[in-house]
Amino acid sequence: MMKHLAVEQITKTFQDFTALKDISFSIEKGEFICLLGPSGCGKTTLLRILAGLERPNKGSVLMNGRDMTHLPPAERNFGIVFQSYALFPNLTAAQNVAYGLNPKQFSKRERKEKALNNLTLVNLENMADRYPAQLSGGQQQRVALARALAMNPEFLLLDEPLSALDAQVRIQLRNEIKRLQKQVGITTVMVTHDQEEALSMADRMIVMNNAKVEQAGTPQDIYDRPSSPFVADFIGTINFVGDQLIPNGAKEDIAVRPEHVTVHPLPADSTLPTRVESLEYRGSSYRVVLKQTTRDHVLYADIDTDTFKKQPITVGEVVYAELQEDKVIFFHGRPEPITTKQPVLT
Amino acid sequence: MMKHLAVEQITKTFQDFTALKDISFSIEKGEFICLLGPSGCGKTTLLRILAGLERPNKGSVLMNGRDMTHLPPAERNFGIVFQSYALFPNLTAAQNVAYGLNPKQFSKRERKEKALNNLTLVNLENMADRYPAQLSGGQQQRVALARALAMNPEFLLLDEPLSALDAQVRIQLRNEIKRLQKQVGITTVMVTHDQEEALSMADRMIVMNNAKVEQAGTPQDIYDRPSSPFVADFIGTINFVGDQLIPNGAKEDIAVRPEHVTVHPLPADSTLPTRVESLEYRGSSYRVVLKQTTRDHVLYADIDTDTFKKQPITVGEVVYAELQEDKVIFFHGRPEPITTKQPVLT
Amino acid sequence: DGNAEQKEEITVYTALEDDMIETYLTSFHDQYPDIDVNIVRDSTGVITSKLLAEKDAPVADVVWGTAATSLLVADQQGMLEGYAPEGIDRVAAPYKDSKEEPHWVGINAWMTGFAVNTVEMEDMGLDIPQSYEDLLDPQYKDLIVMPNPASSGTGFLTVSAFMQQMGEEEAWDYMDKLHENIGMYTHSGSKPAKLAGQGEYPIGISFGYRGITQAEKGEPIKTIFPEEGSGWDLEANALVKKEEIKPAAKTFLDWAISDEAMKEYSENFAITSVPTDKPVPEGFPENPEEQLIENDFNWAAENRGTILDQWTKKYDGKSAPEE
Amino acid sequence: MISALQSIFTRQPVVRQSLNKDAHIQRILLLLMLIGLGTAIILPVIELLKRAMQNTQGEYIGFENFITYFSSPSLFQSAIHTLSVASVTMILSVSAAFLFAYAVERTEMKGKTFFTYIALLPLFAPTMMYGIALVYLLGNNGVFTTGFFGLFEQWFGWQASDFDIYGFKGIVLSEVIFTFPQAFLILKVSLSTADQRLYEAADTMGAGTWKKLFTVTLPSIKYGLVSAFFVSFTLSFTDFGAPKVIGGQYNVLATDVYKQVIGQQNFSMGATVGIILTIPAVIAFIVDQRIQRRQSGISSKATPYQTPVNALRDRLFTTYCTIITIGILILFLAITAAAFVKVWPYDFSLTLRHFGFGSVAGDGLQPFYNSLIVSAVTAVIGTAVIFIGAYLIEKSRHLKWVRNVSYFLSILPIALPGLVIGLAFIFFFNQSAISLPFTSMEVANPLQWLYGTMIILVLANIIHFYSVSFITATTSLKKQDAEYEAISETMKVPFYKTFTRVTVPLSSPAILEMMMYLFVNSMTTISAVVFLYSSEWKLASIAIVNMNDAGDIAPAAAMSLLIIVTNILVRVIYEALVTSIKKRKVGI
Ligand SMILES: Nc1ncnc2c1ncn2[C@@H]1O[C@H](COP(=O)(O)OP(=O)(O)OP(=O)(O)O)[C@@H](O)[C@H]1O
Ligand SMILES: Nc1ncnc2c1ncn2[C@@H]1O[C@H](COP(=O)(O)OP(=O)(O)OP(=O)(O)O)[C@@H](O)[C@H]1O
Ligand SMILES: [Mg+2]
Ligand SMILES: [Mg+2]
Repeated sequence: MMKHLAVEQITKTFQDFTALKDISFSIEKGEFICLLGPSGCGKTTLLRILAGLERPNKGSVLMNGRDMTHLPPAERNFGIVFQSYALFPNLTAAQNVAYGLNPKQFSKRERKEKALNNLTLVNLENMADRYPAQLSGGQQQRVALARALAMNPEFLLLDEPLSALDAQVRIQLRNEIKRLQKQVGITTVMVTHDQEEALSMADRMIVMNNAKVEQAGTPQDIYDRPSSPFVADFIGTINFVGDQLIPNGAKEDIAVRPEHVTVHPLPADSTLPTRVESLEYRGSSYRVVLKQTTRDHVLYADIDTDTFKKQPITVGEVVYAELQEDKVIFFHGRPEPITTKQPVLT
Repeated sequence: MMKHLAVEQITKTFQDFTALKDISFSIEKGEFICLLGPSGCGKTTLLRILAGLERPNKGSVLMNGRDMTHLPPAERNFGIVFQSYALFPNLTAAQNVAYGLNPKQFSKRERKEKALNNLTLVNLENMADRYPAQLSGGQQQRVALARALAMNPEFLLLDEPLSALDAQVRIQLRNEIKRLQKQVGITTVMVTHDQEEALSMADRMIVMNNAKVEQAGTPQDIYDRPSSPFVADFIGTINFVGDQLIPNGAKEDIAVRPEHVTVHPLPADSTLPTRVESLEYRGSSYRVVLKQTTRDHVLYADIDTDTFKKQPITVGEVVYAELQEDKVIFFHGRPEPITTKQPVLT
Repeated sequence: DGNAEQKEEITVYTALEDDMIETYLTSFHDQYPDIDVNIVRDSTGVITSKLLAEKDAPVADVVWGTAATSLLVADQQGMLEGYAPEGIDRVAAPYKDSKEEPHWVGINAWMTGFAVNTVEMEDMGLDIPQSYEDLLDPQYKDLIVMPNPASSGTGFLTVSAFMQQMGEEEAWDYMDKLHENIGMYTHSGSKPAKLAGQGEYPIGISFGYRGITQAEKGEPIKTIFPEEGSGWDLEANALVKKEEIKPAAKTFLDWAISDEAMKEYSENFAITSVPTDKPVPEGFPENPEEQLIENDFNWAAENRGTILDQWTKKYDGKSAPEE
Repeated sequence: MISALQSIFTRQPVVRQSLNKDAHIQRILLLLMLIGLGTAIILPVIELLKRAMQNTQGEYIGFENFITYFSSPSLFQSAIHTLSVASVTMILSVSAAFLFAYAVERTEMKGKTFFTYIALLPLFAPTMMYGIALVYLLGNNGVFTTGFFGLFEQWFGWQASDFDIYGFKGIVLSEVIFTFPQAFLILKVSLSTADQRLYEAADTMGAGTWKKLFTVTLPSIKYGLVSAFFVSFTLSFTDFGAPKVIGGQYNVLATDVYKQVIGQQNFSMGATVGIILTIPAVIAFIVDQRIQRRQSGISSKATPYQTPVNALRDRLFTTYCTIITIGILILFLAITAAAFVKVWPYDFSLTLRHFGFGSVAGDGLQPFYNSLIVSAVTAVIGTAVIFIGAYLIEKSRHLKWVRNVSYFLSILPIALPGLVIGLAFIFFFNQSAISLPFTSMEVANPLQWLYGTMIILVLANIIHFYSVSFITATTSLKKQDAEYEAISETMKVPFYKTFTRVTVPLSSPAILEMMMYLFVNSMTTISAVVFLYSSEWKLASIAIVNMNDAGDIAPAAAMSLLIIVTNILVRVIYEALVTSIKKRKVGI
């Protein structure tokens, strides 16, 4: 099957350091992909290889089945937005947007018009004559977006486009980018290291770690069925409880999210006796840190404020934690000897 | 009554700009206070006035009833940790911690011992001989903390001590700071602009805006009973619905948090018909953006993932939003003509 | 203009004084308007080292008015071409190379003289020295300036004169004592006179002409020719050996010993290689030739290297002011 | 640096990209730059090394010249002299400059701009000028030595005294004045970037003034101090102008080179001394590279320094700066006076005759005009070449090894004293055949025609001042977003368009600074060009040395004055242009 964009076994090393190792994945037309991973895992490098700005040691990049690994950036059809925006400070917003439009191909009037159209797309038509220094961070980001779109690229690459912005502007721009992408219908790859951003924006996420792809899938897939302890831990908070549920079990084999830990005042079947270590108020919920009374294991539980108020608990109190059986994640299949209904309370 | 630390009608101007206006509050011994507010509202300036690094135009700072507005920083007995840590890069961790210990008062051995003790307090005893550049951001921050504590100050002032750190380190250090503060029992004022941080760490919060104190109180108080629309909006997400519930009502008079909006597939008493505008997956919950079908008002609702999965909704669908009556916030008292049970569906 | 193509250009290296060159050349330009003369003027040492440095690819066509002892060094490296300019017979034997086609021809001789600042001497209550012997008097301690023989032609001829007059041993002995009174050795031969003129150092061992012209400009300088006789050297001309020898170069050399040229030289120098009817310029001894010592150029050229080595080792730098 | 060089040899195979026109042009330019730098730097230096290992007859003799050098007492003494001059200069100059820079950056003293300009004034003069001025002031018959020509004695009964200015003292004084502005500039920059929070942290912990000085201030300018020490040491170690004029019999290495080559035609020994002259600069170069690498690890989140109020401190520093200012101004006054006075010190009537130069340098004002032309050409061509070179190294993504080697060659000249460049150039450009390095082959020298032309002077100046200009260009380019080129490339915009439309406009202040720097230094430099000038292209600075050699000190002063006035004028124009650029362009 011919994919819109396919990356095949890309490997990239810097001196003796391997930044990317056998990376393969593919993207459908019109998809919004988030490339997520901890700092230094190779996200930017991958994006630059897609754009042709960096050359891989091995592997290929296919576009509609055509190998374009050997093409220089100018002959691929990618629009890029960098974290730093890279707007030309001595050109106005409109001039920045029109920068890539070939004077041989478009008349001056056409270039101006195209620039304005693209600025209108990002709601900045009335800022056309401002210089970047006269724009806010969010506005600069949008000009960069308009500039990338002005070339009518087939793909849009975004490298942490929001990370330099304030929390509020960031959330607002998230929606703007999503809206724009759907409106233009452009296939987009966005790099981020913010899991919330990735979860909320992506059609599909690619989680990377240590130069490799850890998991690719929809946000729901990845949150609910992480394929590895790394992914589970990196996307949201997680309790690793393997060693608590299986004798001599590996701690990281079994995991459960804090919102799937419930707390009872009295012991019951398959509850763990714990002492409340600390309480962290978070507005709509409390994060409770529990320590197993018999051992030194810590367990996080999230209790929403309403439930908490009905049944308040205090630091030092002994409570009984229950792991919601159907939400427990098993990384290596459900082990035979034990079910969550009979936790080992050693 | 004699307060441990009291700030009375502090005013501070820079040229014609008023950075602080008539600020008054007081702090009990051993309390952990978070000073919260948007950028530029005067938090740092206030902290610097407490430390004696800046002189107010008016007002006074009292410590155990004693006016110390005019004392230089060295005579105040404050430990300070700056956002940038301000560690001396040419001194080792231990030398940094011992910096303020007077050679006349303590022998070389004593100073070394004290430095090590304080480093042990922050779990860095084995990093004593490292230079700041050889420490991670979080470790540097802890050295700065140890240095501030080494002088046995009566107060600890922290200016956004965590804002320069990674999300994960930040959360870890939050706990560490909280633990340390309780262990040493030191009265602490911490500046932050991260509401989550403030909610989870503070015994009491002081929310500032525009050079003034907006509200002071426990985190729960402030989240549940914000005294002004500003506070409500600044701490957590909020829907202002005054104009939807009262004819000609002021929008900002009545508010409700997204987690207190529930969504039903069928209309009922006091529900608002809305169309699902967009869905944002957040792991443990979905943020649903609803648009009232009859008007252009947007309403945010948070639905936890489990509930959502039982009753999935899709973009474009018409659903009925219910505001949990007991959670609705009225800023100017509950208005007579209307209750939330009879929303005005114009 | 039309005859621009016919213009010939020659490069002339010279160590003649800047202020002389312009006047001298006037008559050449009048006679040969089609020849462009490109003058490279520097001190004797610099001109010599330039010549030697360019041995592989000489730039100069002609050397004009440069110390004969230095030209002999270049000649020993085979850099000079023999040429007998027109009227060579008028030049007396001691003033030209002895070869059939002489490799160098002198134009004038210049000799050592002391420039003494009378104002400063009077201020300090000192006697004006009249002989080399007088210079050794302790009253002149640190007041005498002399050119460094390693870089200055005047310096070398003075030292070479000591050697030839006193014999080597004696000369070194004399110079050891003289060294006690020297305030500074200078790079060029005229600087001692200039320093005397400014009163910076009251006595400068220089060449006669220098002091005399300065006195004309109003500086309180008296020029003394030492009783024992003066060391001297020739300003000489030579043709540089190179692949293409320009006719204009020879024309220049012919002119350089013509009567017109000699007349100009005699304005500044008491002794020209072709005698003129001009009176001896004011300030010089009545009978200048008698002031000259016996001078063996070949001996001087041959021993130049060893003398300078020795001299540099003994005096250069050693007399640094105490710290 | 070293790791960059290593990486040249350990490259992994990389997928090849087809090359478009842009890539071809960039590769050609990169190779041209490498060939140019190699020819202008490496080949001459190799030639110099070869000469140092030959006797006067051109036979290979290994290190014999060095052995001769160190075993001949008078030559060896020059090395000791040079070391003493450089060490004392370094200490005096850095101390004076530190106090001055501290006054300008860390006090509330009035007139900071004025004092800054005064401190920079010595940059505009050739080093010979300080020597000449000192002779007029402190020479045996100088203004101060004679107590204003006996006036002091008349008025106050103050006796004339002997300063013994010719030699060590004179050289050191000149070198201190010469290196003062350089040290001042470095320290000023270091002191301007203090972290206020460190001072506040120290305050809250009760640290006093001295404790803060030693634990905060000095450590924070450590690198600046080290580099100020190195710069003043190497500059005074290699300077030729001042010892030439005021050294008297106090021989130093630089004048030795000159004497060996010019006086004794001993080129091998000249080359040998030249190499010895290069040692401290090479050490400084290596240390500096190391320090810079280590320094890059430290990130600073500094907040700007706020000067505490302290009137006494301000008064003390004002007094200090005023004294230094008077000292500097007196030198310039002395030169001005000398240039206009008829017969110093016997006839003080004013005259313009020293500005004629007719009777002294032979060519009237020609050397001055020559200097103007050479400096202007150096400024324009040098800036273009260096800026484009820096651009290619910094922004191209092609031919990494060429960029690495070129980078090294671009910063290497900072370790080459002018005299050494001059010597290496005569050796290389004046030979009729070049023997190829590492082989025994010889080819006819295609560059010999350059010898004696103006081009070789321009080339020597460009190489001599290459590194500093290169660093200016690189710093400015580094400040520009690294992604401009990437963005342009993905937008199919050719690199030269982005270069002219974005890079050059954004760098225009740096470009002007490079031009000014090259011009001013070409006007004043002597060391490289003294071996390279021809009669047609005699320069003003050479005329000064020649006139001074001939004892024509007043015209030498007049020529110095012309150079200074020109340079100040150029600086004023530069400041005006920079101000107008900053005002006009919103984006910059
Ligand atoms: N030009 C280079 N030379 C050497 N190493 C490099 C180079 N570029 C990147 N690297 C290294 O490759 C690894 C991956 O870098 P990359 O920029 O792709 O990470 P990233 O995932 O984008 O990280 P971040 O979230 O911090 O931006 C890093 O360890 C980085 O240090
Ligand atoms: N020295 C000063 N001179 C002039 N204005 C100042 C000075 N210091 C602070 N301000 C101004 O006073 C206001 C309050 O500053 P402050 O640093 O206290 O804010 P903040 O609440 O700490 O903000 P942030 O969250 O960004 O750190 C800001 O508008 C700031 O620009
Ligand atoms: Mg990245
Ligand atoms: Mg602040």
